[in-house]
Amino acid sequence: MGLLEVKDVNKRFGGLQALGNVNLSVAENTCHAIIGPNGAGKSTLLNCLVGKLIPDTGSVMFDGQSVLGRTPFEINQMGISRVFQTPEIFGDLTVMENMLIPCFAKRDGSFALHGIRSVMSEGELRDHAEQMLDDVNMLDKRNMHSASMSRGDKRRLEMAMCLVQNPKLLLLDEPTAGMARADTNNTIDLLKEIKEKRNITIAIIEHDMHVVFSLAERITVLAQGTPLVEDTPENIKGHPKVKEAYLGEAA
Amino acid sequence: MFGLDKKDASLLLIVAVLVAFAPFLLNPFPEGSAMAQFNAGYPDLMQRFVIFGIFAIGFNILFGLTGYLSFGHAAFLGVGSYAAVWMFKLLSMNVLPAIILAVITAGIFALIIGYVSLRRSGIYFSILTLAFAQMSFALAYSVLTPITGGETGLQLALDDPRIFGSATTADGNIPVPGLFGLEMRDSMELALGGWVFTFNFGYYFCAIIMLVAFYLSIRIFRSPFGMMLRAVKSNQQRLNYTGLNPRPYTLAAFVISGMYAGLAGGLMASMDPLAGAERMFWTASGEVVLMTILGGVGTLIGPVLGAGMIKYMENIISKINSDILHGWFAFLPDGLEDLVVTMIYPFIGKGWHLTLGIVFMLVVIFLPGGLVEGGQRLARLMGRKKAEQPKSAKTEPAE
Amino acid sequence: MDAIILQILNGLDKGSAYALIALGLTLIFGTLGVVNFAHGALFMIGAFCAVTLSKLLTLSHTVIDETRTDFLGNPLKVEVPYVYDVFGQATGDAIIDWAVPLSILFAIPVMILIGVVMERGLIKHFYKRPHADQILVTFGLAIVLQEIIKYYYGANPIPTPAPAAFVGSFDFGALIGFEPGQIIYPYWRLVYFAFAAVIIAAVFAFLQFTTFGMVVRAGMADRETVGLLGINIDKRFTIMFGLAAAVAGLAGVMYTPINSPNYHMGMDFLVLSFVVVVVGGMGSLPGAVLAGFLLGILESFASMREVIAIIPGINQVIIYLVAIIILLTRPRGLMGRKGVMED
Amino acid sequence: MSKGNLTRRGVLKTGAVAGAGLVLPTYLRAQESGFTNAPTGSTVTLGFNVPQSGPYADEGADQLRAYELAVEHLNGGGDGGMMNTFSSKALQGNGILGKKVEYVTGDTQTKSDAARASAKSMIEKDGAIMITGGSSSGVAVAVQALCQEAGVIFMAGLTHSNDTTGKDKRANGFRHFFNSYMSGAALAPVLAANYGTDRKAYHLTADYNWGYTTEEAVRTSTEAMGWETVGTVLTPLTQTDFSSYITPVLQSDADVLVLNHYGGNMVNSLTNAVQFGLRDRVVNGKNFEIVVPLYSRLMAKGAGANVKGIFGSTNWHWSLQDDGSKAFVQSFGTKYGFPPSQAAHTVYCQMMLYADAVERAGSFAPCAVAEALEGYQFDGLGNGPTLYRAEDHQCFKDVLVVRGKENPSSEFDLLEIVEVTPVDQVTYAPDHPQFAGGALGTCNNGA
Repeated sequence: MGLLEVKDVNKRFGGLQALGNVNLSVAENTCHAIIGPNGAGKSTLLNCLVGKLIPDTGSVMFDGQSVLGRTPFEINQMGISRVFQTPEIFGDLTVMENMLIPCFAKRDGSFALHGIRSVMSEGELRDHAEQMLDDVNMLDKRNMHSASMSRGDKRRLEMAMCLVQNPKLLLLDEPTAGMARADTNNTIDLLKEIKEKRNITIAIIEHDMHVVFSLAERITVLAQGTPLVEDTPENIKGHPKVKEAYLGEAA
Repeated sequence: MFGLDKKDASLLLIVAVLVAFAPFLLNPFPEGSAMAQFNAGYPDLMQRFVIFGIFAIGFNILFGLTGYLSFGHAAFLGVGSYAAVWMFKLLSMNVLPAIILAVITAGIFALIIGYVSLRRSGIYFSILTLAFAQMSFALAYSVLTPITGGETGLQLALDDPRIFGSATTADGNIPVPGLFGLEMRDSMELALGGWVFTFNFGYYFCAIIMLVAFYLSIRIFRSPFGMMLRAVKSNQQRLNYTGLNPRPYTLAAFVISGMYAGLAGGLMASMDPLAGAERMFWTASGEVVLMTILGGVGTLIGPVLGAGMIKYMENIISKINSDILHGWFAFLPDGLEDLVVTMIYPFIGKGWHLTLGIVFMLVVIFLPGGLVEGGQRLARLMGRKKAEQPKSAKTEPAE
Repeated sequence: MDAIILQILNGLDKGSAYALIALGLTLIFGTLGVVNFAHGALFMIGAFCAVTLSKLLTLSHTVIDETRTDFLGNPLKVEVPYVYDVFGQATGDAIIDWAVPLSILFAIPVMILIGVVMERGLIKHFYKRPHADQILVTFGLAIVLQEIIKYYYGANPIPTPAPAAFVGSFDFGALIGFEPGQIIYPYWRLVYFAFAAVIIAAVFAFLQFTTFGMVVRAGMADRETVGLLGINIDKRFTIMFGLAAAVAGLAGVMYTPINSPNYHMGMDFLVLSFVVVVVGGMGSLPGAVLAGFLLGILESFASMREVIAIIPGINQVIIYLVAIIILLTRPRGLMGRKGVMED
Repeated sequence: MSKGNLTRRGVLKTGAVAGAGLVLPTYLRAQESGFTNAPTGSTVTLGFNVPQSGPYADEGADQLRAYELAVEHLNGGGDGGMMNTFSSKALQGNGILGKKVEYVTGDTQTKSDAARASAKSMIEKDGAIMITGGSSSGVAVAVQALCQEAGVIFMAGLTHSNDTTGKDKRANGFRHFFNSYMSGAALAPVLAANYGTDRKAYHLTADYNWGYTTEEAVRTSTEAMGWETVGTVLTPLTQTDFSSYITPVLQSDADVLVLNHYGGNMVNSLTNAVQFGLRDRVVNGKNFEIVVPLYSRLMAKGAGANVKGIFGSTNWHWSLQDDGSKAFVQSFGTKYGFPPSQAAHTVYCQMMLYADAVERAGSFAPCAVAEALEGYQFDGLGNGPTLYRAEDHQCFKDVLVVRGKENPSSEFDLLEIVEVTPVDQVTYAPDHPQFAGGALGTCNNGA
């Protein structure tokens, strides 16, 4: 029984079968990559996991509980954090404030009316957030206006915001999209470090095979909304069906 | 001090001092002098300054922090006034129950309207609030006349029950609102040389409440809740995926700001026990938007400044008529005098709306941060002259 | 039955004005992404174009008539319009009589000019600013415009009648078998309806069948792509703004005989027309037109005595009520595209 | 009367000689004069609170003209206007009680809040001893209540609702203008005489207090003449296009349409009604007629040719030929170049009546002035012999029934007087049901 169990999920948009009978199992403490050509349904699947979309049929179980019908914030409270393809951070807030918000969410739940207490008086949470910032080497930037940072820093901040919640499952949506090679390698190192340090389960959607093969322990290949194969990276590399799917796309 | 950091505490202190000495500060010109026209230190206007300050502070908690632009906030002010006047009619002329009921009623009203309106955001939210407020106005002006007094407004009468107070005063008049025997209109005048300063009990009562309201708003701005509200404005998607539900946060902000409006309405009724439906018209909601923007949206003190500026224009500038103008420029040769008066007249006196519109546009175009930003720019300009300070990237978004 | 037919006519007539204003509002929103609170003021300025022209046409010199006296007992000063001197009294009267239709010719260039100046001078700088800022600056502009008009024309309504040829009513009922006089409708209101239909059709045809319109429509769908194609979309958008201003202005010109214009007529229509746009769907031109007529008809029915007897005050709130219901149940409006400001 | 340290409007005054830092209570103004804003110097300040922005701004402007004229006359300038024809000869042309009249102006914006704010500023800041003006009943009632509370006299401007001197009457407030009841009582006989007693009326009524009282008044009066009311519909204040309210009239068997509208509402509803050809209709064998209970020349101008032949009532019209009216029109017309409106006339009268009452009372104290006005009979102000009734502070005088003129000779010559209804016909008992509820209370000197 994996941490995340997707069973027979179907999703149609009008005449388009976006997902057809998807089955997926992500085991605890592994890094599981989902790859596939454009339009394979990777993003749709991800959206079904986090509550943005509801599958037409099938079930999605996380940690023994169904996520279907729950809103994104409820699913986050269950322990799933998501990193977006383009960094989604609170641009009007400082880096430190960006970090504090997930800390509050973790401690107080989805809503708490602390209207009088001062943010400054939350020593414990602040220490926690600073620790995390230190882990991603951003402590010196904590008072910066987050919108004014570089894209790479925004990405690191977003990742830190997800990690500070100590999620059971971290979902990464093309975390290196549009990055230069050096940055990509840095990200890979960061993710590896996180994984080793924190014993965290990661599900990653990625185009870049270099990233996938450096990180993933299991790989699921999606094509036209259906999983083709699921296997270890070594086996996937030479798999004829995978080649066909990617070549088919190229042709 | 009071759980505020040094900067906020000194801001609060400055505001408290300004408010306490307002009767002096607003009456800088001696009685009877030509400039006395510009004095604003009389009770009614001073009360209005602080009451609309409260209204704008509350509006800013919603608009400044969450970015939700409500175009129907005056409805809560109106509801608050109606509730307060009804308390005066039914219960007693003590202002405390009236103000408390005003806040509660406005809060409930805000909860209902907010619950529905906050299901949408952006322009849709604005239109929804506008629609609710316009409905409130239209109904209050017409079919609800038995409750609201309609066109003439809800006012006190000699035959009101007032179960905990006397229906009439000893000399056969309607009693006036007060606080345990002290009447809101009690005033003390101090004449110093040519100056006359008026210290009005009602003003100081409102001023203390305003300071409390201001203090609370600082606390809200600096609280986790305030931070969440700014996060709502900044990126709702991220907030959702961070495990936070934006809806109760925005609703709480909406209700709190509605209660501020109700408080302002209750105070207005306490200073002047009449509630009119025009208070709820959409242009009245537009006015508080103007105040907040003029002063500086999202800043702590801006809304209060904006409220003061608009009320000053409405009450002082609008009263300058052509005779007064001719008086000012009498020293000029006749033809020139007429010319100058003709050029200025469209903008003041009855043309004050025009000036307001122009000032407002200029602020939105050039000073999106309002008067506060203007002040900061000025200060920075001065500061740079003094010493070439290193440019710091540090900005305080909520200052 | 006849009552219902009449209310539908009323609704269509009111709807014409709503639709015309909402059409311009949507054009601006759809092309430029700007929420224009000054659009009502453009409608009002259009109406005052008609007022101005009729004032210009009746520009007079005074002749002292010794045989009559004025209210103070002095010899009466008779105003003789200059057009009498040029065209003679009969033709002069006819020209003055036709002032409103003539104003169309006057209003088109004026309104386009105002629109272009507004866009280049002000709105242009607000494309990148949040909607709230756009609302605020155009709201300020609306106040300024209406105060200027009030300064020059006063606060009271100014009568601007339709040409004598359009005075009176058309007997619809007789046409379809009712008793004469049962279903009658004023000629000018029918003219207004027809005029609105022509303008709406013209705008749609313009967008549908010209290259210019095609680019604009593409721009409405995806601004960046069109920009990438190297088409100077900004210039076209300026023209669109002028066009929208002209549509609002013409709606105002033709409206003057129905209700005497005053300086705040724009604000009176503004809130309503926004509701119309939102109900129709932000950015949807057919939606704006449809919602305009629909709300006009609903408003007319809600004002019937029989309806008010059941729900008192419904005539006061019907429009807002409909807006609230639509927004809550179908946020993108009746015909709005999915995903356009749907939230 | 001691309330700790705070005494109502107590004044602590130090002479400049006494020096700063030493604050000595030398005297209390309140105890000295006994009323709010007692004039101490050689001048007296009056507050003119008129709409300067908003839909009634033009009427407000005309009122201001009349006020300026009245001030000029009271101070001995100009030709004296109606001071010469006024039956009381107490006014000397040397100001009021020898004090030169000065004034401040405020903008009511035709909103009760704004009106009260500007009235308060005139009382509190400028020391106005009397407030006057206004162009709507909502404002009049609101300001009247304020003046009662503050202890100054309120001389109402244009306010026509029964409530002003009915359920919302106040001891410190006085109304010269006529009211809804009087409109109905004056109109009904004229309507009966012209249109017959067998008529079916349909009312469109503005959905607010003034509309309600006017509809009630006209209905009661016309029904007493034998008319039948077949329908009444309330129309929203913010309505601009009345077509959907007018077409049902076509469907009913009504042969008279009564438009209980004022201002922009009246202009639009009348214009729309004429557009729909109501005036060309023949119903029940009779010509269809339209009635506008409250006419104003400024509004008639907005409706243009549509007013022709339509009956209504008005407080006063410049074409009246009595000495008072002629004198007023002469002096107003000479100064401004056009004839005054009824709004201007009523406020000019109010100024004269106030000044005269102060002279006769020998004091500015509101209670003394009120006493001088109560039950006061006068003449020469354009409406014939008039009584300021003590019970409700309403003036009782002749009411004009007017009709839109068919061939106006100028833009001011829009109405013709059909009948001057004698005062007896429009007088009612103070406890008349239309005026029931409310009480004057006692006059308040404030201070």
